[in-house]
Amino acid sequence: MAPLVAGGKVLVGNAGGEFGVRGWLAALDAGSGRLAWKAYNTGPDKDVLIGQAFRPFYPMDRGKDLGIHSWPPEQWKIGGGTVWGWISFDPASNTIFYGTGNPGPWNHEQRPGDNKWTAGVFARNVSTGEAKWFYQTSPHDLYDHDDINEQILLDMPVAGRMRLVLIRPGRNGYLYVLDRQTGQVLSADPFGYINSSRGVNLRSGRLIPVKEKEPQAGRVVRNICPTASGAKDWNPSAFSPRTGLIYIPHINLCMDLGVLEANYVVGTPYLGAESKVYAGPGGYRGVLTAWDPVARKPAWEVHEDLPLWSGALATAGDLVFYGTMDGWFKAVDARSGKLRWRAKVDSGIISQPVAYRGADGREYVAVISGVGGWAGALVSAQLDPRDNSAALGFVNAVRDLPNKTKSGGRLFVFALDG
Amino acid sequence: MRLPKGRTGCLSHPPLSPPCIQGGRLACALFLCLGLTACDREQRSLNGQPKAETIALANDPRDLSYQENSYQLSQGQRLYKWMNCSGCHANGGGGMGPPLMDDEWRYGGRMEDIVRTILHGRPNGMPRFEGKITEQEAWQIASYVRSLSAQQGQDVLSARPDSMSASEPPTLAERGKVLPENNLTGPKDEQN
Amino acid sequence: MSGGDGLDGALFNRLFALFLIVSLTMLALVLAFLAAAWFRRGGVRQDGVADENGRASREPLLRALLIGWTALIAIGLIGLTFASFLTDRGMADAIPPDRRTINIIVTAKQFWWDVNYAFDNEPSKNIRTANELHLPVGVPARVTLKSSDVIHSFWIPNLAGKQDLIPGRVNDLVLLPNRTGVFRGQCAEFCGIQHAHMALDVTVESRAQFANWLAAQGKPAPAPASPLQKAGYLYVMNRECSGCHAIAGTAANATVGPDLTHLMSRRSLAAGTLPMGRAGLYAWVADPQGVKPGNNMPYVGLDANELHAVTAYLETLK
Amino acid sequence: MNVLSGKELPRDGEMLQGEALHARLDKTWRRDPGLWGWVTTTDHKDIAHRYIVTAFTFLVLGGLLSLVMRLQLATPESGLISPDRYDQIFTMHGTTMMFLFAVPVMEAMAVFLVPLMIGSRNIAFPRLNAFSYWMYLAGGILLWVAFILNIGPDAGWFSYPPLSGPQFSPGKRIDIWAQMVTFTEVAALAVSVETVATILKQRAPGMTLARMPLFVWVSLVVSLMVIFSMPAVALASSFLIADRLVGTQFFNPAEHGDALLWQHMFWFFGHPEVYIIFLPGVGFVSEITATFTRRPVFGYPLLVLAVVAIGLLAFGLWVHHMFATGLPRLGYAFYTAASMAVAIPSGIQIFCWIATIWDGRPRWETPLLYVVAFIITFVIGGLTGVMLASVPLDLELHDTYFVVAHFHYVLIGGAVFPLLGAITYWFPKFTGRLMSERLGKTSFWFVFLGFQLTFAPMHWAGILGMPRRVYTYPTGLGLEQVNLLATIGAFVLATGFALFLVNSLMSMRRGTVAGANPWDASGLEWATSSPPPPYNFPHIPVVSSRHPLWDHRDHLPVMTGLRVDDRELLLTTVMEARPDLREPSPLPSSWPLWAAITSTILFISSIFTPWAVLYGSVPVAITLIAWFWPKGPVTPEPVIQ
Repeated sequence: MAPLVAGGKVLVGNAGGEFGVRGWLAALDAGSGRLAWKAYNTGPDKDVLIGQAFRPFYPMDRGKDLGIHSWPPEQWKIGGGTVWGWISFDPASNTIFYGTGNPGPWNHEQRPGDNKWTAGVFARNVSTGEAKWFYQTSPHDLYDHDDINEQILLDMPVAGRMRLVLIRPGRNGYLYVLDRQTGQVLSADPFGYINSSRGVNLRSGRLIPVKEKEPQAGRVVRNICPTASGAKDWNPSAFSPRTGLIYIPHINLCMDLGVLEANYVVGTPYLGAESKVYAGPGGYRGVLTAWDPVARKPAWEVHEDLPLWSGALATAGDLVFYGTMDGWFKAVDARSGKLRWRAKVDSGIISQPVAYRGADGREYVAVISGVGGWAGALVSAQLDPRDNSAALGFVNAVRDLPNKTKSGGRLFVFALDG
Repeated sequence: MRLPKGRTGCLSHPPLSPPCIQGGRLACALFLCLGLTACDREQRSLNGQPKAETIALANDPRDLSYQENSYQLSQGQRLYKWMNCSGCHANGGGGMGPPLMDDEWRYGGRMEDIVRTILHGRPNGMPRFEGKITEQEAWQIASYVRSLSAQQGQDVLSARPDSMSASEPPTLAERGKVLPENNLTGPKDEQN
Repeated sequence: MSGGDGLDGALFNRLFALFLIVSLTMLALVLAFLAAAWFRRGGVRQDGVADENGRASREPLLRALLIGWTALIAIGLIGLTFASFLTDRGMADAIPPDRRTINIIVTAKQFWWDVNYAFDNEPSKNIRTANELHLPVGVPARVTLKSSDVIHSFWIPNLAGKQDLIPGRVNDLVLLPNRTGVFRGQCAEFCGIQHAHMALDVTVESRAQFANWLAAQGKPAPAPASPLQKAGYLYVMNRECSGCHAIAGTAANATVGPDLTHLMSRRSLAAGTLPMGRAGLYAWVADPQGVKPGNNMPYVGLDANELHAVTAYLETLK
Repeated sequence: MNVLSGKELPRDGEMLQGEALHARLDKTWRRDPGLWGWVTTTDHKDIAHRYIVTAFTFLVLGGLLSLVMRLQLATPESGLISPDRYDQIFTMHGTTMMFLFAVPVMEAMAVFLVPLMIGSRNIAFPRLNAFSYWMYLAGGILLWVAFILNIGPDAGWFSYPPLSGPQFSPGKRIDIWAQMVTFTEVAALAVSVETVATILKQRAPGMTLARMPLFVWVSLVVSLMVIFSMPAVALASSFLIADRLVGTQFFNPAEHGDALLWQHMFWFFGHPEVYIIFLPGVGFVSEITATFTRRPVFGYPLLVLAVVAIGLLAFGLWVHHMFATGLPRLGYAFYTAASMAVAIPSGIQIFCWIATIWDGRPRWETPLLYVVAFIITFVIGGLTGVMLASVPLDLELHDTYFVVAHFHYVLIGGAVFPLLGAITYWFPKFTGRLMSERLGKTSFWFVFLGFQLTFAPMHWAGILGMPRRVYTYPTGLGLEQVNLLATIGAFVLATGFALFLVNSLMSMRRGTVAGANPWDASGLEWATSSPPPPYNFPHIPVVSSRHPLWDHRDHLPVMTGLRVDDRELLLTTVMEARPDLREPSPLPSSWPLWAAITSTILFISSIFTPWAVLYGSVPVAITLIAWFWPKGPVTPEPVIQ
């Protein structure tokens, strides 16, 4: 993850949720580099920095040492809950918000319980690290739904009242609107196709799972949507205050998932799952959704053939920039979604575009090309598509990728008025 | 009819096939056709006491007793999952680690090379398994790894494991041999 | 003699006795008739010629007898079918669904039993052990049966009938022991080369003893004390052992092999192959393939010092 | 109707009688001389002989395996044989006994006896008959060579996946087993089709269905059972081999295959299989009892009904092999009832035989002793079978030595004892000589007592908790004595079998020469010389009752008019057996052998590559085309009276 500097602290977390690690977020003093605090995401309350100030909204998150009691013995020590995504800082309340990764191993049968504090979002005092609230989007996560996605801090009307909210399009396919002061879920609406859960119970805060889609050892469960990569992975959305829309680059994929016993050996993957990923209903694999958070529905959608794995960028010129895995860098109209401009770059784009005014006073948009990561490993690491479980099954979803792009790694800078 | 070539038949490899000598020499001679495909390929030596090394340049004598042996291969198949090889290499297609079913071997594709890779690890993520698994297990896994690219005879391979179906059955795969059978030159280390 | 120490066992014994009595009666009738036929001298031929003693055929008598015999068999079978059906119902209904039970998940593997005591509301109290069951007397235990490789069959002759553990399926079985004691369970479906050595030790004890056992099993393993134990600990942690076994309280957390946390509290080693004790430990750790050929614990090739150290450490896992 | 030249063709009857007829028929029907003739023969008796000899060879081999197992189990924790080898041995024992001995030997007896009993000159489809033997032989050799090479199958004769699947049974062991099943299936289906056709169409004039000997009835029912049950296992073994070779997912639960599918398919065959083995015993016992009590079997119609009832019920109770698999409990009750219902027809049969003895004038010679041994043993086995049909009892006793005892009581008691009696009884018909009665009785007592000593203690071992298919058992569970007893018994039993074999070998050379009808029996097979000539009967007999030889002691009526210069059979109508057509019977041919060789190549190479099915079918097709190539006018002709 990229470190975030906030409130005089440099915040860094760890990754490796597939290796049986124990997730944490640490704050280093920006001046001295000394460790200010370190909050684990599993284990006893004192490790998680849960104290008197901790006021979770839902009863399921209240209790002593839930980071131990919601796990089988010893499992919390290797239970994941890493922090490798985005941290948001609210200077007004001196609070940071971040999501925690999936519990490990993927085979959920090996970790009965809610597996606190994984797959949820923490609000912490940035100075002390003390937890303020926590909300778990996927208690006892079944599908590797890390909850590390970005959070968008907005002040917006909800049911007629202005609320300070935190919006996050989650891995599990719901666009959560949380009260960022309390952690209450104000709404949770699906922004992609979901069949593994039936919604979120706003009273208990719990996800309502679909029993038939629950993985079980020794039998592959077919057609689970969204996939392990989520309805949307880490690639961040953009918000335009001009249109009031959130532009969510996400994916439309489903998977077959089989779990098997994971064996913990230090330094090796701790997974216990095999999957095959394929396009969801409609056959397209990527979507750019413009979401109207007030109306709680999409304003428009653009379908992309390949999974959409780049971040989105909204500009004051009412354009939304994003890149595709076959190497198109596109700009669409922020209000209608109509394609305004596109350029082909040498490789697929899975990075986040940025816009800036250069030293020469001109405006530029820059993006790095080069497929890779989970989605593009088939090309970048030359995986073998004859194995449809390669790259945790993702290779199966993008078999055509080698025909459409090649590996790369260049920075492209476009001048806006050039 | 496509019977595999009898590379390691009963008669050609007496040191590895005691039951053939003791019980079935006559039968071996009579039923050569069947015999060629059998015997040490199905020998189930359960105890992993190391066999003595021979001259340095020759192939390791353990080569054939592990790689052309269906029992050792199947144990390797089990260990491949147990020791989490599949976490990075999937069922041969790769993921966090490189694919194993293709014809590219960064550190050599002979049994000895693979065993060395497993036991000593390689840069960029391949952990060192020496001391984590026994040498016998490393050979078994290496045998399975070679089977992912259908390097052994079809009568040694098994079509699929009892898990999610991920790739074409190796018994049906027609793949080129990665290395000649009797490669007496040194390992092709650091080729890539 | 099997049966009798659990609810199912007791019902089994009653039913078996009934079947035995009916069967022996039928057998006695057949033998009596056969003896009568052996010693009777002659009848007739179909052509109606009387035998030398002038006796005529008794065809009508035989017909009447046959009708009686058939009726007797039919009645007997109907009775036995009903008795069997009622017993089966009795076994199924013996435990009311709302009664509190102990939940145990047994996963069969080649060639041992992975036993998990599951507390759904508090997973942190779960207990993992291997090749042994402890049951409180008089409390129903709901056993969930799974297999992670081939088909096995769960059978504790003294307590209940069998139930197969089939990959891809989940079976269950309720045990209701009504007498304390030490029993032996055994895999009853051929599961491969070491099917013979796949036993399960069952201890039925008082509730207090059971509670003590549970509490003891929930504790992590003690730290090694003596230098030899420490050396063994280091070997176990850093070498082959930790790739397959788990010991609570240490970094070893693997699931391929049995959990070793309270190894020494068990009655036997290697699924009933060796009695628990120093001699067994030495034999097993030194050469598992010699003791139980074909099982999945590899021959590691420990040298004498390593063997002493590892065994010394394992002996602390009480 | 007149054929060909219009010249009168040579026929039996008025034109030819006595020695001249014999000579002419012999010339027509005799097989070619020498090895070539032996290989190409289509005489049902020749083929039945080699079938029986081969099956008994497998019996001896399987029996030796059981002795090895008993030696290993004689003491606890014995290290005599390794577990790997033991698994192969018990698998081989079960497979050999079920697939290579019991079913083939019963079929062989039918192949020999049925044409003689119904008064026909040959079996229907005699070349198919020759083919079936070669297939059977190839399957048996495949299995045993594999075993000798230490690649014998090791997953039990039931081969449950996933244990027998590609992951847990590496190598070719199980493929060899599965292909052996295919071989024996082909052989058994071929014989069954022949038997059904022979029985329905070739009965002597006047032999209505109601006058058929009981053994013929049994053969008819058994053949139909084979036709309906064996495809299930052939399909199952093909699924298994496809799973193992080409990666299909029939039995892979992870990919929504089902391990239990195999069990359903296997036992849908496997349970009828037990009756396929046992019912011929019913036939033997009925024939022997009638002959040795000199009284027709009491309750003939009931016995026929009982056989048919068992044949039907056999298909409705396979699930009692699967009570422990966790199927819905209510369904179990049905299978319990169905399994128990089998006891009713069996009980009626037992009664009828004892009644026959009681009401007849028994001669206590060896065959009848085997009948008594059969009754005692089979009743015990049947009663333990009733116990096993009960779900609660089965759940306790299933897969223990109690079951081992049970099915050996049923199979050895119900099928092998009658078979030994039948061999003794029909030995003169096979060889022309009688077996030694003294040696016969000695071997009988060894067999009978040895059997009880071997298998009675196993009931107890099972109740004590000894599971099946274990290569050893621990000390201190009270299993030592019962196992030792069983081992001793096994050797006594083996001695009995050895004496029986010695007796048959010696009697073949030096036994008393038997006439056509040494026992004063009633069936048509005794109406011709011992051993019968290649054409079986000089004239086709005409039947007017169930006991032709007792009714027409001196002069059996015959019908004439069959050609003597060509192999010709008389076809009669299905129900009433009225003469219908004259059908040519095929000449000797080597093509069945070639077809068997090409099929063997196909089957064995398809263990290694699925392409063999494609390429291998070409030579098979060539040999079959050659076999079936039309050779002139062969249409059946109406009977000329």
